[in-house]
Amino acid sequence: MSHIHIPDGVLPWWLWVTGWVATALLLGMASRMATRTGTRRAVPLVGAISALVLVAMSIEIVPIAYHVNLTVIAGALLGPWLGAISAFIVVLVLALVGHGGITVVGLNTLMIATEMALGWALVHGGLRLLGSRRVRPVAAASTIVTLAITTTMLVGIVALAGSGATARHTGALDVETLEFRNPFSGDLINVGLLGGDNHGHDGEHATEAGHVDEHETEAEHDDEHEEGGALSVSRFAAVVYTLGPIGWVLEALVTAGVLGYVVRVRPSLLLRSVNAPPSASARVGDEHGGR
Amino acid sequence: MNRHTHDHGRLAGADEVIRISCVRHTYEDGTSVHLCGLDFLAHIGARVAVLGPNGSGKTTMLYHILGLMRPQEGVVTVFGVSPSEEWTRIRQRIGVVLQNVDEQLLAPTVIDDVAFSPRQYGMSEADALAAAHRALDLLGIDHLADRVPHNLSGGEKRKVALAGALVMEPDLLVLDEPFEGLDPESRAGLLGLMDRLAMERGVTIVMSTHDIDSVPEFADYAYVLAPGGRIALAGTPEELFANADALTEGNVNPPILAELFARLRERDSTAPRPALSVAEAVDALAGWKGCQEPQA
Amino acid sequence: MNRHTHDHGRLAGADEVIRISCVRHTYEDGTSVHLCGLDFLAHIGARVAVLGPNGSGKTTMLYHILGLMRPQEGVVTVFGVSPSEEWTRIRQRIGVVLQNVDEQLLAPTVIDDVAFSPRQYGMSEADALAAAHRALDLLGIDHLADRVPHNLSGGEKRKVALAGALVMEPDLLVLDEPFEGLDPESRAGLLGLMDRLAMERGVTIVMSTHDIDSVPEFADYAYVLAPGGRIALAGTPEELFANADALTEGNVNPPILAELFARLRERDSTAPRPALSVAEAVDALAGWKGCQEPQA
Amino acid sequence: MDITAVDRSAISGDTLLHRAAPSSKLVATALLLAAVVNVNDPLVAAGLTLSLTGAAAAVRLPVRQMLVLALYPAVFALVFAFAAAANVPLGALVVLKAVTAALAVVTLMFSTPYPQVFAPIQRVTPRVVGDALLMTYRSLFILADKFSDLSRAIRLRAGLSRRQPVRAAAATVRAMGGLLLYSLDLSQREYDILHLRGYEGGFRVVRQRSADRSADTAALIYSAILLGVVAAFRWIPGLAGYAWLVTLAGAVDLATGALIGRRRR
Ligand SMILES: Nc1ncnc2c1ncn2[C@@H]1O[C@H](COP(=O)(O)OP(=O)(O)OP(=O)(O)O)[C@@H](O)[C@H]1O
Ligand SMILES: Nc1ncnc2c1ncn2[C@@H]1O[C@H](COP(=O)(O)OP(=O)(O)OP(=O)(O)O)[C@@H](O)[C@H]1O
Ligand SMILES: [Mg+2]
Ligand SMILES: [Mg+2]
Repeated sequence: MSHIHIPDGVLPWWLWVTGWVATALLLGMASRMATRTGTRRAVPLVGAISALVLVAMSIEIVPIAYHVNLTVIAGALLGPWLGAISAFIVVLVLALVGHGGITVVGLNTLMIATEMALGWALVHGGLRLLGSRRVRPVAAASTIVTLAITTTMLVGIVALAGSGATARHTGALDVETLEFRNPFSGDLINVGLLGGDNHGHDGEHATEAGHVDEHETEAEHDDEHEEGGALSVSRFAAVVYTLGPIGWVLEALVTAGVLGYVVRVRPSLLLRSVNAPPSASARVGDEHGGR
Repeated sequence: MNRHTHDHGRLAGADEVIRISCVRHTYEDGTSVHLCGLDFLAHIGARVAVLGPNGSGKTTMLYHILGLMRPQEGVVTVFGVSPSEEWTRIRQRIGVVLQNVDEQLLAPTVIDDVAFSPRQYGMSEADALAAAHRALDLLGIDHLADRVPHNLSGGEKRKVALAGALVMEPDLLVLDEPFEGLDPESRAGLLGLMDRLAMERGVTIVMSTHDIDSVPEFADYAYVLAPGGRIALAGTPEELFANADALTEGNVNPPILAELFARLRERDSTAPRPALSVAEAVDALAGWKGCQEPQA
Repeated sequence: MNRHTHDHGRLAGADEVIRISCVRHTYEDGTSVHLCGLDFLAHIGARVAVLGPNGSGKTTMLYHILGLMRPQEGVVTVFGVSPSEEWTRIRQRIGVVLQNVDEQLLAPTVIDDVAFSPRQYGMSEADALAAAHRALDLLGIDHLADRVPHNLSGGEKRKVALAGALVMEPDLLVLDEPFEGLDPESRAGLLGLMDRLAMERGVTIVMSTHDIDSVPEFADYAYVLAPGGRIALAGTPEELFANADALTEGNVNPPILAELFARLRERDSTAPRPALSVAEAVDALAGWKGCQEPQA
Repeated sequence: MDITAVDRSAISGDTLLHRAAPSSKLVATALLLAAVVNVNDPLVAAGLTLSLTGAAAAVRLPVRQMLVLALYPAVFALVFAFAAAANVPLGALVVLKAVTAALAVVTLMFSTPYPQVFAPIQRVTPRVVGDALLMTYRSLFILADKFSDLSRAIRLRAGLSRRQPVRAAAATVRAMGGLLLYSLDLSQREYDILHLRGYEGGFRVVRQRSADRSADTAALIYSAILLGVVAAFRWIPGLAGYAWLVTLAGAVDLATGALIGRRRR
């Protein structure tokens, strides 16, 4: 997930206020579109998928603390409008439980909503084109393309903000530090998948410390930056585009794995929405054939 | 809000609450449940148990009663209307607790959850809260009002869900395996409550269960589903459990006491007629020992 | 693998599989479970039931046996080692089915799921599949091999989970409420299977349950937890259920038959001693009546 | 990000702040955020951070846990600061802003049950959004339980070993697929329940009233004073030289806060 980690009160106020305004407009439109299929259907679906994304973000896939985001999957299941709502909820909950960045909730929502909408369009377009048997490659390719595009968007925002040092992580790849790290040190759920039982957190603070150290050396390069001035968009972009792909590939593998599993176990899930108009993808949870 | 006026004029009897007649449901994967054979009927104030092995279609049947599924064949009527089509007309009269209670507590706090339906039905805020507190009181859990559902124990969750189902003072209560995971004491408490609801308020109760031993205590009438959904047997618990062979055919084990008496009779034809509660059984056996006439 | 030696040697006898001694666990929210009072012991080939009301700590105790929790106080040993510290040393010898079978099925098909552990332990593909088929056969569900676990009925899911637990031919089987949601027939089938495992293979079985009536059939030995985790009572089912008062104190209802005989005795002191299975009860009652000599 | 810890403190805690009305706490948090956005002197910012921590300690909130949470944005702020800030004081300002803002929000979340925080948000957002927000939080706990069940099962069935990271990862991905299916089923069942219980849109939450008026007043006045100080130092140029006094005051706040907190214990 593209997630701008910018402290509160640092970004120019016009930028984050614009973010909030745009998000408000987006949410207004999204809720109008979503309620066409019925609020009653949308509410539990968005709730469950947003919760899933939040839980997934706290799961470590690789011991080096790579965590997934599932935004492409969430997008594919929710469609663009419900996806926008879900993006807002996910970002807001993160900000409220100590992730920081309450003021940039607007901007982050826009980023993730875009990611979900792209994921939806690409996965469904790809499946329509190639058929459901190719769900894995379709999912993987969609994820990579989606992340590449949102990363470009991020570079754009950075350029707008006029600061070359916007930290960002794609997947959990922190492009600034060239390393993978898990931002959710105290995990949402206390399950150390690979380590001992309830004592998996100590090691992570150590990586955090190491993380900081690396920046001290890096900071020297950035000394030429003036406050809020002299952006190094080109350098930022170079770093993002050389290192981002590792994160994209990991996310793509996970997305392909999860969607592949889902299609094998319950084929109707994606297929139905492939043939349905966009708004109908909101009815994906409908398994009982009743109302 | 108790509607005890029995004006459900229809073809069928005036006090008929539910009727299910040869309903078929085919799931997406092709599994078909055909609720046919006998008709399922429930009358006002009756406590009806639905028995049957795993996968026989108990939950499917309850979903039809609740209008969550539309019959592809056959007829379902509840309070004289088709629940899948006119649910809004009858929903205020029906309280529901399904199998996964955890997922049924949707509101952020217990009191909000119990007050959920009254508010949605447009009751004033004060009335809704008053109704919610009454329902909590009825179950003896008013102290939980401000708690958050995910911190409750399984038994407490079940009670809160039940309070949410009772808050509109329904005429019909539908419960899917309400005893699952409950210890004997909680189970006895729940049985007592259902007794009171049926006796004092004339609430019709339909419940599915595997807990055969509590059926005689709880139910006035029971249906047994065979695999595939066929409604194979029906009758009062006494009638049903007296007929051990038919039960076994229907793949339902009779309650322990019924089995005991049936086998005793095989051994000794003077043995008393099946008793279904421990107290009755003690009387019957003591009487039998004394070579008295078994009480009817 | 048959260890049928029944010399319950004291002090960590050679055939002691599990020992739990005054273990305390405090959950993050401050709820404390103190598994003290009597020691919990399980010997090779024994079938041990853990009883107790909701929230008394049965699951907590099983989690300690499985090394999922580290005792903050007291001692847990399984096969002579501390499970929370040396789980990898003993895990191949332990099969587990926890309460929610749904979450224990991990693979897209049944056969993959059952072959999960063998593959993880590095068995060759052919061996893993052979072992999986053996386990499915043992449970009589080889026909399900290619099905998708998510579409199975509750009872079938439980059997698949059990096959997954048995595939490594464990010496110890730990089951948390294995009968929940099962119909009587599946339950009887499961009981029979556990009997066979214990008898033929000397597998030690520890299981928690609310289904008191099946305890005499299933268990050699039972422990009763009181609220808070205290291990209040222990004994063979006969010993336990003869003592109705202590049971009621421990908040456990005795089985129906035990209750019947206890009440019969109150009424008439010549009544026979409690029988725990229907067959025994019939014999006892018939004998009492004086129709026949009770068989020894 | 340990949601259960936040939730536990919010629900079972009993501090002065728990007794204040959620609306007052929201306003106070907004004032504090305004202060954070406007503060432009690292020494004043330090004073802000210190006195906020002091206040949390004084009412006996679990300060250590809260600081751990606030540390997460601090790490990212540090990244930002090293890259963007021209000098050390400015870098320090960036970090302090991040920590203080996070601390303000975390203080709110640690002392207020989530429905009371979300309900006001729900009132100003479209129905679907607000209801889905409340539903998300409820589902979060159900799913988290589910996932810990899943990973427990994987663990017991030897799915996770350090020696086979690829297999472990594959098993985890499967678990996630299972979780996805479960959450879709969950949403279906929740939909059924909403339907059965007559949902027409619009969850309502009983508003929690203040249990102690003085707590509301204290929270509001306290944050207003902090905002006032920040504003004064921002717009009255003559004060710049005295910013160290604010830091000092913050330190005194922290010390007294810690003392009061300990005394009450
Ligand atoms: N969503 C579904 N998709 C496909 N088949 C289903 C679905 N739900 C139920 N079934 C099938 O329909 C049949 C009836 O299921 P139902 O859940 O009604 O049984 P039940 O009597 O409630 O069983 P249990 O005692 O296990 O709860 C079973 O064969 C089951 O496998
Ligand atoms: N994750 C948890 N956090 C806090 N308390 C817990 C947790 N799990 C269990 N408890 C508490 O610990 C006690 C013992 O719970 P446990 O699950 O072991 O009971 P049990 O005997 O298995 O109950 P049941 O028959 O309902 O399964 C209960 O009071 C319960 O509320
Ligand atoms: Mg069912
Ligand atoms: Mg338990």
